[in-house]
Amino acid sequence: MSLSVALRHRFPGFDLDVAFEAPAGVTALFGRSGAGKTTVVNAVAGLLRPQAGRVAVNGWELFDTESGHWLPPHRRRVGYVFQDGRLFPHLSVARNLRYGRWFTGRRAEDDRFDDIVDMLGIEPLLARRPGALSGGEKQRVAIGRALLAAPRLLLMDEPLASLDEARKAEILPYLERLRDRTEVPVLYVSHSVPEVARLATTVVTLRDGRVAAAGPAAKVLSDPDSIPDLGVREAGAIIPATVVVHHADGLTEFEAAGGRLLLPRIEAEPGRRIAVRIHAQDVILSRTRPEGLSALNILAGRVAAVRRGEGPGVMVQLDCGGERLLARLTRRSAEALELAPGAPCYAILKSVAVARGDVWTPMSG
Amino acid sequence: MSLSVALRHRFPGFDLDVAFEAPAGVTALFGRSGAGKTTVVNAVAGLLRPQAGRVAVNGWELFDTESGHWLPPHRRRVGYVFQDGRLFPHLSVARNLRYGRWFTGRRAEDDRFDDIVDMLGIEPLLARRPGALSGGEKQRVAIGRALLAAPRLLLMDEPLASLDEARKAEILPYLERLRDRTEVPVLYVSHSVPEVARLATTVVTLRDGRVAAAGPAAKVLSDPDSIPDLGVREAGAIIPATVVVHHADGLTEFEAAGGRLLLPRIEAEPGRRIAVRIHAQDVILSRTRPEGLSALNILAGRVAAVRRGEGPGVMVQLDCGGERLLARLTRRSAEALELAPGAPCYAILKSVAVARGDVWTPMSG
Amino acid sequence: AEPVTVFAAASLRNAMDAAIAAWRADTGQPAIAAYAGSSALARQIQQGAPADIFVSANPDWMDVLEQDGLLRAGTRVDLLTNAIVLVAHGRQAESVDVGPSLDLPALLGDRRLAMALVEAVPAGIYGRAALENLGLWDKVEARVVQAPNVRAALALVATGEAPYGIVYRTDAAASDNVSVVGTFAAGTHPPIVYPAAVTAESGNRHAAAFLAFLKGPAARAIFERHGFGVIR
Amino acid sequence: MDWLGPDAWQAVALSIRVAFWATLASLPLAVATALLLARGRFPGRQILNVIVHLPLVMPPVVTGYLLLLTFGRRGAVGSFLAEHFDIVFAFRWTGAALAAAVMGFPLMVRAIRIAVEAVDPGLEQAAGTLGANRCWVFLTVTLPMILPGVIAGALLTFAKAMGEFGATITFVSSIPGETQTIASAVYTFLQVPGGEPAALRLVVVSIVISMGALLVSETLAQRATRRVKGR
Amino acid sequence: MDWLGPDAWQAVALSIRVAFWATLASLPLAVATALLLARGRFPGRQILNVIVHLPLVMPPVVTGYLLLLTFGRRGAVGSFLAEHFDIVFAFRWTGAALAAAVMGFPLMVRAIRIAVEAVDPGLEQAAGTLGANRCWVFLTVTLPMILPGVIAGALLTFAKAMGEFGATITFVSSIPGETQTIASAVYTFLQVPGGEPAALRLVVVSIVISMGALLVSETLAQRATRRVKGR
Ligand SMILES: Nc1ncnc2c1ncn2[C@@H]1O[C@H](COP(=O)(O)OP(=O)(O)OP(=O)(O)O)[C@@H](O)[C@H]1O
Ligand SMILES: Nc1ncnc2c1ncn2[C@@H]1O[C@H](COP(=O)(O)OP(=O)(O)OP(=O)(O)O)[C@@H](O)[C@H]1O
Ligand code: MOO
Ligand SMILES: [Mg+2]
Ligand SMILES: [Mg+2]
Repeated sequence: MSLSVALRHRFPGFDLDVAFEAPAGVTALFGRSGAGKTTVVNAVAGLLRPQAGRVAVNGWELFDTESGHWLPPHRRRVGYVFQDGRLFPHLSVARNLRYGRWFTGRRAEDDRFDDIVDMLGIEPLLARRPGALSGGEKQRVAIGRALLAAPRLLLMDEPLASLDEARKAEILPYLERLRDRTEVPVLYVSHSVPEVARLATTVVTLRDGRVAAAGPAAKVLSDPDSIPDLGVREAGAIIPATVVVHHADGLTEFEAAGGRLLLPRIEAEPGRRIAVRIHAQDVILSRTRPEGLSALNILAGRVAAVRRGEGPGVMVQLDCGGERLLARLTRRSAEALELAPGAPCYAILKSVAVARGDVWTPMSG
Repeated sequence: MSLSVALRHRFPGFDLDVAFEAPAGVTALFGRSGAGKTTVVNAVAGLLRPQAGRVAVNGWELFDTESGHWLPPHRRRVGYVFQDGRLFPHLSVARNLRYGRWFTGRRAEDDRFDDIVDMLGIEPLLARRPGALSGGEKQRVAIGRALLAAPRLLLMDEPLASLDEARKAEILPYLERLRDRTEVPVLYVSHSVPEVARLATTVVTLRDGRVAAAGPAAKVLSDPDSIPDLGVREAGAIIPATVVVHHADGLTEFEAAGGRLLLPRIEAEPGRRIAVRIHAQDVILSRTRPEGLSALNILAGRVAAVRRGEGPGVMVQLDCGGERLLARLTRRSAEALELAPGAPCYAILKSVAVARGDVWTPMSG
Repeated sequence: AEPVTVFAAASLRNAMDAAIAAWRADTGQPAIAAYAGSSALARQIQQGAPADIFVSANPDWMDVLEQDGLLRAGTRVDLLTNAIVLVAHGRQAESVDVGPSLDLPALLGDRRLAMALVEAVPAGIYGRAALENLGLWDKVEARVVQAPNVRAALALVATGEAPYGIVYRTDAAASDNVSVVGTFAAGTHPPIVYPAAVTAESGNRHAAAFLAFLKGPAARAIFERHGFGVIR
Repeated sequence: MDWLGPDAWQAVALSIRVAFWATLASLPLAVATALLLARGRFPGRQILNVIVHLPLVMPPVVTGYLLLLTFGRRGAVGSFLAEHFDIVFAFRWTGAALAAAVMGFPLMVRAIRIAVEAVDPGLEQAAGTLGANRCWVFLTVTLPMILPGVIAGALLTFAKAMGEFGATITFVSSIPGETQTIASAVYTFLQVPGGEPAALRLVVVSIVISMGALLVSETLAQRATRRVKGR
Repeated sequence: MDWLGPDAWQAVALSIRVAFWATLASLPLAVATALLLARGRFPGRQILNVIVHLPLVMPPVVTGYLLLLTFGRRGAVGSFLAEHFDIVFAFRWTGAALAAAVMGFPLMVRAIRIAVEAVDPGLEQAAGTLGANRCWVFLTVTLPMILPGVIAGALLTFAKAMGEFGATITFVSSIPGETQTIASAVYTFLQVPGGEPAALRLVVVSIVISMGALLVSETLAQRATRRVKGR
C-alpha cells in the first residue's frame, strides 16, 4: 500500500472522518467546496494535528495518534502546493524554487531545475520577487518549489486552478511522467474531472467530511453513482484497450473489447495496454451500423441498463464485449431507438472527442 | 458604449498597451497567465495608476491621464472580486458581506442579502471569520461581498476558479440574471471558455499585454484565429436560432439556418431569437443524410473551408444556410469523406452535447 | 489656608518633613515640601514655580536667583551647615586621621574612592576642595568615581563597590554597612552652608513666618537631630 | 494604608492618573504620527521622525528642562496656552502627564508604526473599492489590523509613565499631591538616609500596578491578534 | 574640537561605544525573548513578560541600584562572573553598556514582538513542509520577515542608550573616559549655574549621532520592508 490515511478531526461546525488506502500513483481528492479536502491534505503534511488518526506513506508512518508517534512537518519530506500559494515574499523566484534544496542537499541536480523552470515557463521570472507576479505565475512558481524539494510525497491542492488551458497542457504531462517514472505518491485536490481522469490512479470523493466513494479512478469515474459529485457533463467510462499500430496520419489504432478504435496518437509501443476515457455525452448510438460518417469509431454492443436522470437526458450503459460504456442521450432518442436492456446497438465516437489526456497508460497497481 | 478602456503601462519586463470598447453586459478578459488581465482590472478599479490612458463606464469617466482626471477607487463604485480573495480577516463573514453597504446606505435591501447568501451557500458561515474558511468558501464570500456593494461596475478576476462544478452551476445563472436585468457592466477574467461563452457579451483576448482579438463573444469565440487562445477543444461556432416550440420531454425545438434543432429546454417564449454555441468537436459530418442515429440534430450545409491544424485533426468550416459552423475531424475522415470546399454534407449533433450554458439570449447591443 | 510651599534640596527631606510637622503642630498652618536637586528647583523658580520658600544645598544657585531678583529682598539667610566625612565599607572600619598625612592611595589600593560629581554636586565640590587642600587630590584623582549625588556615592560604599567614599556627615550617620572613619576639618573646604529665602513671587502670608520658624529653636533641634549644624 | 503613608498613596493615585491620561491623550497623535511616518511621502518626514525620537535620545533631565522652558509659565507655548485657553501645565499634574506623554511618545509611535508597516495594503485597497474613503478605510480596516500594536504602544507608554522621573521632576517638580508621582517620590526617598524601605515599597506598588496594566493589555492584544489572524 | 573640549569628546566616543554594544549584545536575547513571548506557551510566560518590562516601570535610579546589587563586585552575578569568566561590569564602560541594554530591552523586545505577531504562520508552515526545521524556518523565513521590527528595536535601544542616564550613573558612576557618557556629562553641566551652553552643545552632538543612526535604520528598514512585501 502506498498511501494509507485515517483521520478524525472536529472543527466547530465541521466534522471530518475519513479513511482510505491508495496504491502508488496519484490519488485524487474530489469533492465540493468545504468537503474537507484541504483539511485532509494539511493533516498529511503535519500542519494540522488531527484528534485521531494515522497516515503512512509507502509503509513509512507519518503519525499515529494511538501510539503517539508524530513526525514534524519538516521531517515528512512532502512537497506541498498550497491552495493559497504561500511563496516567500522576501525571496526571489529562483530562491523560492531552490528553498527545499537547502535541506535535501541535492544541489547537483541542476538539470532538473532547468527542466522544471522550462516546463513551467518561469525562466523570465527567476530574478523577480513574488509580489510582482501575476496570479498564475505565482501558482507556477509554487508548483516548481514543491517539485524541486525532492519530496517523498507530493501534495497538490488545486495546483492548476488559475492556469490557462495551454499552460495546463504543458504541466499535466510532466505530472504524468512524475507519476509513471518515480515512486512518489501524489495526493491531488482538483475540481476538474478531466484533470483527475487523466492523472489519478485512485479517486477519493469526499462529501461533508466523509468518504463518499474511493477506488481505482476508472471505477469511480465511470460509476453512475458518482455523477452527482462529478457533474453530469463529466460522466463517462474508462475502458481498457491495446495499442495495435501507429498510423502515419497521426492516429493510433487500438483493439478494444467492442471493436477497433482510432484515436489521436499516443506514445506507447504496440502491444501496450492502455486506458481510454470516453465521455458519455460524446457517444452516439445507432441500432444499425452507420455508414459514411466522419466518426471513425464504431463499437458493437448491447444495452445493459437505461437510467433516467432529471431533465431530458437518460444515461445508457452498454456492454461492449464485457466492458461497460456510458452514453448520454435525450429521452426522445432513447425511445425512438427503442433502447431497452438486451437491445443490440452500435456506439459511435469521434476520434477527436477523445482528448489526448483521456488516453493513458494505467498503473500496474 | 458601456465600457471604454484605453491603457498604457510599463512594468519592468512587461508592457501593457490595450484599448477596447465594450457594450453593456459582460466583457470577458481572456488570455494566458501573465497576459495582463489583472493589470487591466486593477487600472479600472483605480488600484493601479497607469502611465497613460482613459477608462469610462456608461459614459462616466473614471480617469483620463490626459486631462488629469482621476477618481479615487472609493468613488468608482466598483465591486471587485480579487484573484487573491482579500477578505477582511478581522470581520465575520456577515460583516465582510455587508462591508460595502455602509457606504451605499442601502440597508433596506435585505432580501437581496438573503438571496445572494443563499445562492452562494454561505448561510452557515455567516458568523465565522475568514481564517476558518476553506478556499472555495472564501471565494464565495468574496463574490458576495462584491455583489452586495451595489456596484456600478463589477470586476471579477477568476471568481469561480476554485469552485466545484455544482457550485459554479448555481452561481452562473445569477450572474446571467445580473447581466440581463441590470445595467451593471461586468469585466470578467476567466480561463474557462465555457464560462466565458456562456456569460460574455464581448470577449477581449490579451496576448503579452496587447489586445489579440476583441468583439462580440459569438464572433471571437467562433473565430478559428482565436483557437490558440482558447485551446483547440474549446473551438466552436455560435449560431443564431429561433425558439419554435417546447416539447413535453424536456426538449426545445429551434429553427436554425440549416434545419431544425432539438436541444435541452431553455426558458424563452416561442419566437424568441437565441444563440447556440456548438463545439467543433461535438459535430459529426456525413455526406449522406444518416438514419436511425440517437443524435437528433441534422443540419444540411456545404463545406466552406478545410483548415489543417497540427496533429491528426482538421477544422472544417461549413456553410449552413448562411451561418458558419465549425467541425473538428481527423484528417483521415476528411479524406475518406472527400470533404473539399463546395462539397454538400450533413452536420450531426447530439442534443445533450449542447450544455444548458451553450444556449442563451443574446444581448441587444 | 494655603499651605506654604517649600522647595528644598533633596538631601533635606527627612529633616524638613519633621520641621513641617512641628510647625503644623505648633501653628496649625499647613506646609508642603517639594524635594529635588537644587539646580532643578532653582530653574523651576526661574520659570515661575509656585514656591514660597527655597532651601538650597548650594549658595551658587541662591546667588543666581538673588541676581535675577527672584528672592524677596532681605529674606535670605544661611540656615544650616554640614560637614564632609570619609566613610569606609563595613560596620567597624578602622578610623583614620584625615589630614595631610593620610595615605589615601594606600588605603584604596587598586580600588575606588566614591564621591558625588566633583564639578557639579556640592558634596563633590567640597570633597575635591578638601582633598586638594590636603594635597591628596592629585594622588587619588584617577581612582575617584563620581556618583550623581551623595546618596548614590554612599550606596557604592555600602555595597562594597568602593571601599571608601566622601559624603555628608548627615548621610553617613544612618547607613548600614558604612562607618565614618574620619571628618574633614572645616577649614579644608569652603563652608558648607544651606541658604534659605522667601521667593519674590510668594503670595503666602505665612511664608516669612515659616522661614522664621526654621531659624527658631524648635526647628534647630530637629535639624541637629538629623546631623546638620545650625547657623545662628 | 499605614504601610505606605498618606503622601505615598497620594503619589500612587497621582501616578495612575498621570500615566492613564498621558497614554490616552497621546494615542490619537501617536497613531497619526505613526501613519504619517509609515505611509507619508512628504518633505520633512525625516525631520518629524527625528523630533519624535528626541525624548529618547536626550537625557530625561534635558527633556524636562526644555519642557520647562517651552511649557513653563514663562515659556512661549506655556504662556500662550495659559492666556488664550487657560491651559496650564506648569507645576500641575497635567504637566506631569505631558512629560510622561512626551517621554513615552517615541515608544508608542514606534510600536504602532511597526504594526502599520505590517498591514497588507491589499486589504485597504479592497475596502477602497467597496466605497470606503481613506478615513473609513482607516477606521474599519487599518485600525483593527494595527490594534495589537496600538495596545502594545499604550502599554509601553503607561509603563514608561509609571517609571519616568527625570523629565517629570525637572519640569513640574515633585509637589506632594500635585506633581509628586511614584517615581519622583522614590527619588526623594532615596536622597535621604533610611529612605530605602519606603522607596522599595513604592516601587513594589508601581510594579503591581504596571503588572495589572500588562495583563490587561496582553489579554486585549491577544484578542485583537486573534481577530486580525481571522480566527 | 575646542568647541566641546576633550572630556566631552571622550564622553561622545564612549556613548557611541556603549550604545553600539548595548544594542548589538542585546539583539539576540531580545529576539529570543520576543519569540518566546509571542509564540511560547509555557508556565511563567507572564512572569518573563513582567521582568522584561521592569526597567520601564521602575525609576531608572532603582534599576541602576538593583544592577549594582546584582552585577556589582559583591553582587551574586557580578562576583560569579568576575571569578569564573573575568568579566567585570562595575565602573567599566561594559557596565554602562549593560545598564543601557537593560533599559532599552523592553523597547527592543516589544518592537520585535509586534513584528513576530504579524508574521503569517502559513509561510513558516510552508518552509516546514519544504524540510526546514524550526531553526532554519526562523533564520530563512521568520527573521527576514521581522527584520523591520528588529531594526526598529535596535534603533530604539541605540537612541535610549544615548539618552540613558539614571540607571547608568547609579550603576557605574561617572568616570571621565571610562563611564562618563554624554548623558552624565550633560547632567553634570546642568547642575551648576551657567552650565547650560556646554550641556546644549553635547546634546546637539548626541542628537546628530542619533539622527545618523536613525537615517541608517530607516534605510535598512525600508529595504527590509520592501523585501517582506515581496516587491
Ligand atoms: N508590480 C509589478 N511589477 C512588475 N511586473 C509586474 C507587476 N505586476 C504584474 N507584473 C507583470 O505583469 C504581467 C501581467 O500581470 P497580470 O497580473 O496582469 O497577469 P494576468 O493576466 O492577470 O495573469 P494570471 O492569469 O496569471 O493572473 C505579468 O508578467 C507580471 O509578472
Ligand atoms: N480552522 C478552522 N476552524 C473551523 N472550521 C474550519 C477550519 N478550517 C476549515 N474549516 C471548515 O472545515 C470545512 C472543510 O474545509 P476544507 O478547507 O478542508 O475544505 P475543502 O474541501 O478544501 O474546500 P475548498 O474546495 O473550498 O477549498 C469547511 O467547512 C471549513 O469551513
Ligand atoms: O532615564 Mo531617566 O528617565 O534617567 O531619569
Ligand atoms: Mg481547500
Ligand atoms: Mg491575474
